[in-house]
Amino acid sequence: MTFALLLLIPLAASGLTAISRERRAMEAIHLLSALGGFAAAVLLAGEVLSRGTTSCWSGFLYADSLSALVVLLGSFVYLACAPYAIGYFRTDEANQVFGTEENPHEHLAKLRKYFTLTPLFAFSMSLVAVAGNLGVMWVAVEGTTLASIFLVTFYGRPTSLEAAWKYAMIAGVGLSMALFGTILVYYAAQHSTGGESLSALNWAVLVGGAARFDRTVTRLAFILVLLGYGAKAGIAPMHTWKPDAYSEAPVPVAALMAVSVLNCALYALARFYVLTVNCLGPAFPSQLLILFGLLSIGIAAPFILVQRNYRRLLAYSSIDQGGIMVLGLGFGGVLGPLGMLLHMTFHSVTKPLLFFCAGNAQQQTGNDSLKKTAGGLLHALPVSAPMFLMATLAITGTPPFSMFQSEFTVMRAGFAGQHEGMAILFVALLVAIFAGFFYHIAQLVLGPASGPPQRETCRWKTYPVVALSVLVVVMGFWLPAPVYALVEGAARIVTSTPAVHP
Amino acid sequence: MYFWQDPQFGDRMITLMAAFVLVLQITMVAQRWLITNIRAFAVQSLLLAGIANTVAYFNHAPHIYAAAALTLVLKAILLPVFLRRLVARIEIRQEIEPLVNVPLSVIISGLLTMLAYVVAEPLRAASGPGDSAALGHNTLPVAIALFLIGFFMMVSRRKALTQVLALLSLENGLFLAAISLTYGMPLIIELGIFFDVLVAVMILAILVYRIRETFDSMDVSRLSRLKG
Amino acid sequence: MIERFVSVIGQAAMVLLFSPLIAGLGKALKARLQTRRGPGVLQPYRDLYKLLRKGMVIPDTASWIFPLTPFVLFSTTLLAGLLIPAVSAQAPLSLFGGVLAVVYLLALGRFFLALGGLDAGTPFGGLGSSREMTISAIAEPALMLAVFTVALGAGSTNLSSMAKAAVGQSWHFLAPSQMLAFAALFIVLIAETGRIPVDNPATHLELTMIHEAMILEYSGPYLALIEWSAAMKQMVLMTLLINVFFPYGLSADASPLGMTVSILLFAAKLAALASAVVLVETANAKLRLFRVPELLAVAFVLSALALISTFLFGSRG
Amino acid sequence: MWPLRELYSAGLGAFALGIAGGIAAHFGLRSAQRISSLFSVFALIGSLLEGAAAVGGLRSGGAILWAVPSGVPYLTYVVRLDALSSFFVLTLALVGAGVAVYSAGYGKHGAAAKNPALFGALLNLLLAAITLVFTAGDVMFFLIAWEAMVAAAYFLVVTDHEQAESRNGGMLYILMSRAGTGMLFVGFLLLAAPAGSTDFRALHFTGQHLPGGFGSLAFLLLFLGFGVKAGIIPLHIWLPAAHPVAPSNISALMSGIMIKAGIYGMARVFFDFYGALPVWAGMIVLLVGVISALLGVLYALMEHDLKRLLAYHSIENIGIILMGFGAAMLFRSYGHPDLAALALIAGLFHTLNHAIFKSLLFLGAGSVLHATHTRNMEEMGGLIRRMPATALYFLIGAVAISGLPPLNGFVSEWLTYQALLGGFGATTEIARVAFPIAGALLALTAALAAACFVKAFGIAFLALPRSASAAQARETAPAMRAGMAMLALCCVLLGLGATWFLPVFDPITNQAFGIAAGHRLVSGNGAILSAGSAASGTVSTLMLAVTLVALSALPLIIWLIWGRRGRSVTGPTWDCGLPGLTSENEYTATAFSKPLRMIFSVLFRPRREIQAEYEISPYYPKAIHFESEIEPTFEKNVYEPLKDGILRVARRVRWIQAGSLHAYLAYIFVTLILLLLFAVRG
Repeated sequence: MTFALLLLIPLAASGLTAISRERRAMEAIHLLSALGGFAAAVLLAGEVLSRGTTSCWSGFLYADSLSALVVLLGSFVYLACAPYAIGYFRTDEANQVFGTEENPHEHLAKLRKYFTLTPLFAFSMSLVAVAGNLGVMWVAVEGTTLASIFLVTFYGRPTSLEAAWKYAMIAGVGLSMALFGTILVYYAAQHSTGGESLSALNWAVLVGGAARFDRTVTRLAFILVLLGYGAKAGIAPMHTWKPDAYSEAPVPVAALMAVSVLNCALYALARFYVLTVNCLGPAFPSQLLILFGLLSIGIAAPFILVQRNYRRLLAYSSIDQGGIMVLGLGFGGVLGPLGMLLHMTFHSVTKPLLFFCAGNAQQQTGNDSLKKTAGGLLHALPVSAPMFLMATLAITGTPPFSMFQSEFTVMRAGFAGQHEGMAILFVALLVAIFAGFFYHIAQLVLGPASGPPQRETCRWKTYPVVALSVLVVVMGFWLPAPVYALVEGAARIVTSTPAVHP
Repeated sequence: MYFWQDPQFGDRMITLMAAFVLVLQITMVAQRWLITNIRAFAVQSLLLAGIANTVAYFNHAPHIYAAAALTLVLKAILLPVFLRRLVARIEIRQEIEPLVNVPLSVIISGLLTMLAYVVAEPLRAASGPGDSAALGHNTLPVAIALFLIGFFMMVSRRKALTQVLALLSLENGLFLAAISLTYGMPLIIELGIFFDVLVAVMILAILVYRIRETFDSMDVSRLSRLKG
Repeated sequence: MIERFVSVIGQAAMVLLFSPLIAGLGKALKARLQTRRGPGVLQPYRDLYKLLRKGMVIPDTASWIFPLTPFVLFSTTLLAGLLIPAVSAQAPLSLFGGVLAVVYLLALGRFFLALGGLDAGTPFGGLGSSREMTISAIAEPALMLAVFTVALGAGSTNLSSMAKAAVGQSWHFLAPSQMLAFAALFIVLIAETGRIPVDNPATHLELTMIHEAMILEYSGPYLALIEWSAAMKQMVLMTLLINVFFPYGLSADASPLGMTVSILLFAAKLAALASAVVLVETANAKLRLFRVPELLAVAFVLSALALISTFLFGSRG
Repeated sequence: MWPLRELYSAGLGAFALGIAGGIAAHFGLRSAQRISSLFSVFALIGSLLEGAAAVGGLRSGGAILWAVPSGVPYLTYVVRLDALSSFFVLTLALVGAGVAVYSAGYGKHGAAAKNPALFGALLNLLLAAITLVFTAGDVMFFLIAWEAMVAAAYFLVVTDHEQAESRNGGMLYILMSRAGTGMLFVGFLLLAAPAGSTDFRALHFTGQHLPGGFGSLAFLLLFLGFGVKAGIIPLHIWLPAAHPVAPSNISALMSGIMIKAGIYGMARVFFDFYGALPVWAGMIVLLVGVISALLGVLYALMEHDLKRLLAYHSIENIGIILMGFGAAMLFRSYGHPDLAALALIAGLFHTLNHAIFKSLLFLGAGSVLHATHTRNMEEMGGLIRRMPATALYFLIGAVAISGLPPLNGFVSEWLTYQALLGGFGATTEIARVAFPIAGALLALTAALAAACFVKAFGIAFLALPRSASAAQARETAPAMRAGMAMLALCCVLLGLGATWFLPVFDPITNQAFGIAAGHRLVSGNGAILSAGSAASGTVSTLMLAVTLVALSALPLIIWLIWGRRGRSVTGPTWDCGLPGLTSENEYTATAFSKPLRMIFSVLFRPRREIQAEYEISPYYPKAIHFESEIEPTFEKNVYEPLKDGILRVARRVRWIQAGSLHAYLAYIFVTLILLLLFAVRG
C-alpha cells in the first residue's frame, strides 16, 4: 500500500501536468505531489521502524531502514525544491529568460517540461531505493539518468547541450559497467544457489548466499559496480560531468541531482559493498573505497580553491561530500558506515539550502561568476546572503553545524581502523576545502553595497531558505530520535550486524 | 542422435558466432563510414540473437527466446533503420579523423581482446568445464572484449553518432555476457534493460540532432566550452 | 625590631648623604687626571643646596607627569638603596625584595624619568628618553645574566644571602665565573650610570647627551631631586657590585667596633671602584650611539661565559 | 555547599538572553529592541555569575555540572568545572565584567552602531562560547564550543565589513583558526583512539602511553593547534591583522581572554592529558616562548598603530606565559614537582594578569580611537589633558604590562624569573644553560616592553596634540571610564595583594603535580612572597609600595625645609631657548624607535626613502619627504610563498577539467583497465 502511494503519486503528478494547460494548476499539482510523496515516505519509514523490513509482490519491492532512509531523504529534498522551483521559474519568466512575452505558449511548454519530468525523476529515485531486486534497481537508476537529461538541457543554451551530452555519455558508460557488475553478481548467485529465477537477484536472497559466492567473480563485480555507480555518484575520476551538469541545469534540478542522485548511487554501492564484504571480507573493498574517496576529496580541493563560478563551486563541493561518504564506507568498522549515513542525512538537508541561496544570488545579479560579482551581496539579499555564508560554514563541517558530527565520526572511524595516515590527509584536505569555499563565498557576501539596499520580494524563494536554515541550525544540536534510529538501523545493515528490534 | 541435439555442436556454433561478433566489432573500429558501422552493428546484433537462440534451444530455456526475439527486433532492425534515417537527416557520411588513427586503434583492440581473455580466465576455471551448464561460457572473453573495445571507440571517436553506436555495441557485449554466463537475466529485467536502451537511443538521437543544429557539426571535441 | 628600624634609618641616611660625595670624588679625581684643578669634592652638595633654594619654571606644555617624576625617581632609588647590604651583610629591607626588586625599582624610576622627558614635548626630551630606554634595554640581559650567575652560586636572589654566601668562602672572588661576571657588571654599571664611553654627563651637546637631554626642562628643587637620585643610583649600583663580589668586612654583628671597621672598609672599596670608573672614563673616548650595543654585547658574552664557567670549572659560583 | 550548577547555568542563561534578544531584535521583533539594548547588562550579569561559579569550583576542586545527552549517542554535552577550568572562567569573569561595563557606553559608537542588536548578540555569544570552551568535558563538545567561539569572533571582527582591511583581517583569522582546528582534530583523535572515549577524564595522563610516535605527534599537533589561537610565533600573523580592526571592546575580549583559550588548551593537554613528557617537548615550548616574547615586543616597538602595537604585545606576553609552562614541563620531566608547580603558577598567574591589563589597555585604546578617530599614534598627543581619566588608567596598564613593581605584571614575571633560576640546579647540561639564558632574554623582553610603553604613553598622551582631531578630543562616557577603572583596580589589587591570591592555585597544582604549592609561596606575616626552598628569594609588593609612599614623603620634607623660598612659575617651555615649540618639532614615535630599528636591523630590514626638493641650494630644502617601513618577515618569507605555491599547484590541476569529453571518458577507461589488472593479479 505504502509502496503504491510512494510510486504512484509522482507518476500521477507527471501525467496530470503533462495534460494540464494552466500554469497555476501545474504548480498546485507539483506541490501536492511533493507533499504526498513525503507523507508516503514518512509512512514507509514508520513501517520500517516498527516492523524492521517490509516488502510486497514476493519481495519485488522491499524496504529496510537503509532504503527507507534514502527514500525519506529523497522525498524531503523533492519537497524542499517544489516551492522553490515555483518561485524560481516565476522569476525566470519575469526576467524573460524563456524569451519575450509574445509567446506564452512556449513558456508553458518549458514549465511543463520541468513539472512533468521532475516527478518521473522522483519516481525512479524512489524505485531505486525500494526495488528488492538489484536488476530492477539498475533499471531505476538508469531511469533517473534518462529523466534528468532533458532537465539539464532545460535552458537550451549550447553549453547546456554540451553538459547534457557529457552527462549522458559518462552516465551511459558508467551504468553499463554497473549492469555488467550486476550480471556477474547474478552469475555468482546462480552458481552458488542454482536455479535462474527472478528471486535470485533479490537482496534478501543474495545477502544470505553471498558467503558462498565465487571470489574472483565477486572481485570483478565489485570493481565494475564501484566504477559504474561511482560514475553516477560523481566519484573521481568519474566526476567530470558534475560541474557542467550542475551549473547548467535549473537550480531546483541541480539541488535534486546533487542530493538524490548521489544518495541513490551510494545506496546501490552500499548494497553491493555488503555482498562483497560477506564474500571477501572488508579488506578488498575498503582499500578501493578509501582510495576513491580520498581521490574525490583531493580532486575537489584544488578546484574549489581556484574556482571562478559559484555554482561549479557547489558541484565540486558535492564531489567532495560524495568522497567523504565513500571514505566513511571504506573506513568501515562500526563508525564508518554510521558516519557515512549521518553525512548523507545532514548533507541532504544542507546542500539544497546552498543551492537555493546560490540560485537567489544568481537571479539577483544575473550571473554566477565569482569574478564578475563585486561582492556586498549582503545589501542586495538581506536574507539569502547571510544564510549563504552560514550554509557555507555548515557544509564545510564547521561546528556547531551537524555535518561536523558526521565528518568527525568518519575521522574517528579512520583512527579506530588504523588508517591514521589517510585520516590525517583527509583532515588536511578538509581544511584546504574550507579555505577555498569560505574565501569565495565571503568575498561574494561581504563588502560595500554596489547598489541601493533592496528587499527580497519573492516569498516562494525566501521561505524555503529560511525554513532550511532553521532546520540546519536545529540539527546541529538535536537530531530527532526516529531519524537517528533509522540511520543507525541502516548503518547496521551496511555493517551487516544483526538489528535489534523492540 | 542428430547433430543438432549435440551440445558439442551447439558449443561450436556459439563460439563461431561469437568470433564473428568480435570480428565485426574490430571492423567497426577499423573503418570510418557511418553507414557501414550501422550495418556492422545490425549484423552483430543479429548474430547475438542467433547465439541467444542457440543457448535457448540447447538449454531448453524458453525465456531466452524472448530475449533473442527482442534483440532481433530492436537492435537488429529498429535501431539501425532509425539511425540511418538520422544520418540521412544530418547528412554526414564519414567519420572525421579519429583521435587515435586506424592502425593503432586496431592494435589497441587486439590488446584489449587479450586483456579480456586474461580477465575471463579465472571465471571459466570457476565454472567447471565440460558440463552442459558450461555451454557458451567460453564466449565470456568475447563479451568482455566487446565491452572494452566499445568503450575504447567511445574514447577515440569524435562524432556524437559514432559514440552512440559505440555505446550500443558495448551494450551488446553486456547482452552476450548475460546470455553466455547466466543464460539471460530474468525476463522482467531484460525487458527493463531493453526499454532503457530504446529510450536512451531516442534521447541521444535527439541530442545528436540538436548538437548538429547548434554547432552545425557533430564533432564532440568541439564541445569544450565548460572548463575548470 | 628596633635595631632593624635603626639600620633602615642608618642606611637611608648613608645613601642620602654619601652619594653626592662619591659623585664629587669622581669629578675631582677626573679633573686631577685631566690636570685641571676642578671643583672641590663637596661641589655636589653645594649644587644641591643651591638648586633646592631656587625657584623653578614648569613648562606650560607639561602635565602632572612632570612634577610626579622627581618624587618617583627619588623614592625608588632610595628604596633600592635599602634593599642591598652596605655595611652589614643583612640589608635593612632585604626581605622586601632581592636583586630582581632592585633592578625593577630602578627600572620604574627610569620609566617615569623617560616619560618626564617626553612630557614637555621638546625634541631633546624625546631624544633623551628614546636613547635612555634603548640603552638600558640592551644592557638588561647582561645585567640579569651576571646577577643570575652570582645568584646561582648563592642559590638565592636575595642579596643578603648572596653576600653571606660570598663571605663564607675565601678567595671566592678569584673564581673565573666571578671575575667574568664582575667584568660584565662593571660595563653595565658604566652604561647604567651614564658615564663615558656610553654617555657623557658633562656635555649638553645634543648629538651625544642621553641622560642630560631628558632633564633639560627641569629646574630648581625638581632638578635637585633628579641629580640627587642619579648620584644615589650610582652609589647603589656600586655598592651592589662591591658587596656581591668583595663582601669582605661586612659586619655580621652590630657591635660599634665591627660597624666602624666595616664602614671604613666599605668607604674604601667605594672609593676604589669610583676611581676605577673615573680611570676608564678618562682613558676612553665616548662611543657613537650605535657602537654602544657592541660594548653591551661584549658584556652579555662575558656574563654568558661566567654562567657556563660556573659548571665548566665545577666551582659552584 | 556552593550552588555551583545553579550559578553556572544562570550565567549561561544571562548570556543566552543577550543572544536571543539581539537576534530577535535583528529580525525585526519590535518588542525585543529593549532587550537587545541591554546586552551589556546581560554580559555583566553573566560574567559575574560565572565568576561566582568559578570561585565555587576552585573551592570544591571541581565537579561534573551537566551531562546532557544530545539526540545522538556519540555526543554528550559534558560540562565540567575542575580547578583549571574554574581558574580560566574566573579570568573570563573579571575581563568580561570590565568589558561589559565599558560596552554599555561603547555600544553606541563606531561600526557596532550600525547594527547594535546583532553586535550585542554576538558579544554575548562570544562570552558564552568561551565559557563553554573552558568548561567542556568532552572532546566533541569542546570542539563545538571552540568553533562557535571562532565563528562569533570572526563575525565581530568583520562588523565593519565595508572596509577591506577588516574583511582581510577576518579572513586571515578564520582561515588560520581552521588550520589550527584541523590539527586539534587529529591530535585529539590520536589521543582518544586508544582511550576509546572522548571524555576528558578518560584522557587523563594517557598521552605519554600512546603507541609508537603517536604520542609525540599528538603533542606537537595539539601544541601547534592551540598555538595558532594563542598567537605563538610563527603562527601569529593573524593576530595583528584581526585584533586591531575589530571594535575595541571586542579587541579587548579577543586579546584579553580569547587567545587565553589557546593557553587553556595547552595547560589542559600538557598537564592533564599528558604525564611526564620527554625533555625535548618542554624545550620546544620554552624555546617558542622565548622567541614569541622577544620577537613580539620587537615588532610591537616598530608599530605606530596603537592597537596593532597592543596586539603584538599579546604575542609577547603569550611567550612569557609559555616560558612558565615550558619550565614546568621540564621540571616534571626531571622530577621536581615543587619547581614545576612554581613554574606553572607563574605561567597561569601571568595569564590572568595579562588578561586584565591587556584588556584594560585595549579599552583605553578604544577610548582614544573613539575620541580622535585614528589609530595612528603620530596623530595623537596631549590627550592626558583632554582625557585625564583614560590617561591614568592607560598609564596603570602600561606600568603593569611593563612588569614594573608594585603592580601585578611584576609579580608574575618575578615568579617566572625565580622558576627559571631554579632550573639551573635542578636540571642537566642543556636545560641548565637554557634556563638562565631564557631568564636573561625575559629581562630583555621586559625592558623593551617598558621602552615600548614609554613610547606608547608618551607619544599618545603627553606633550602637544599632533593633529586637529587630537586637539578636540573629549573624555569618554562615564560607563567606559568605569569599565577601565574596574580593570585598573584589579591590576593594583592583584599586584599588592598577590600573596592573598596565590592560594587559589593550590587545587590546580594539586591536580597536576600532587602538591598544593600556592600557599607555600607565602611566608612571613603573609605579605611576603617567597619562591620556596629550591629557588629562594623573597619580595613583597605591598611593603615595597608602602615604603615607596613613605619615602616619597622625604623629598617633600627636604623641600619644605629649604625649598619654600623659591617659588615655582608655569612658563613657556624652554626647549634650549628655541622659540615657539610646536607639535611639528616634537619627537615622533618613528624617531623614538629609530635606535632599536637600527640595532635590530638584521631582523627588521628597514627600508627608508628621503626625497628632498630644493629651491635655491641644497642647503635650503623646500620640502622633505621621509618614508620608512620594516619588512614583515614571516608574512613575506613564509606565508606568501606557501599560499602562492598551493594556488599554483591548484591552477596546474585545473587542466584535468579542460572540457574534452574524450579525456573524461579516457580517465574512466584507464581506471577500468588498471582495476581489472589489479583484480586479476590479486
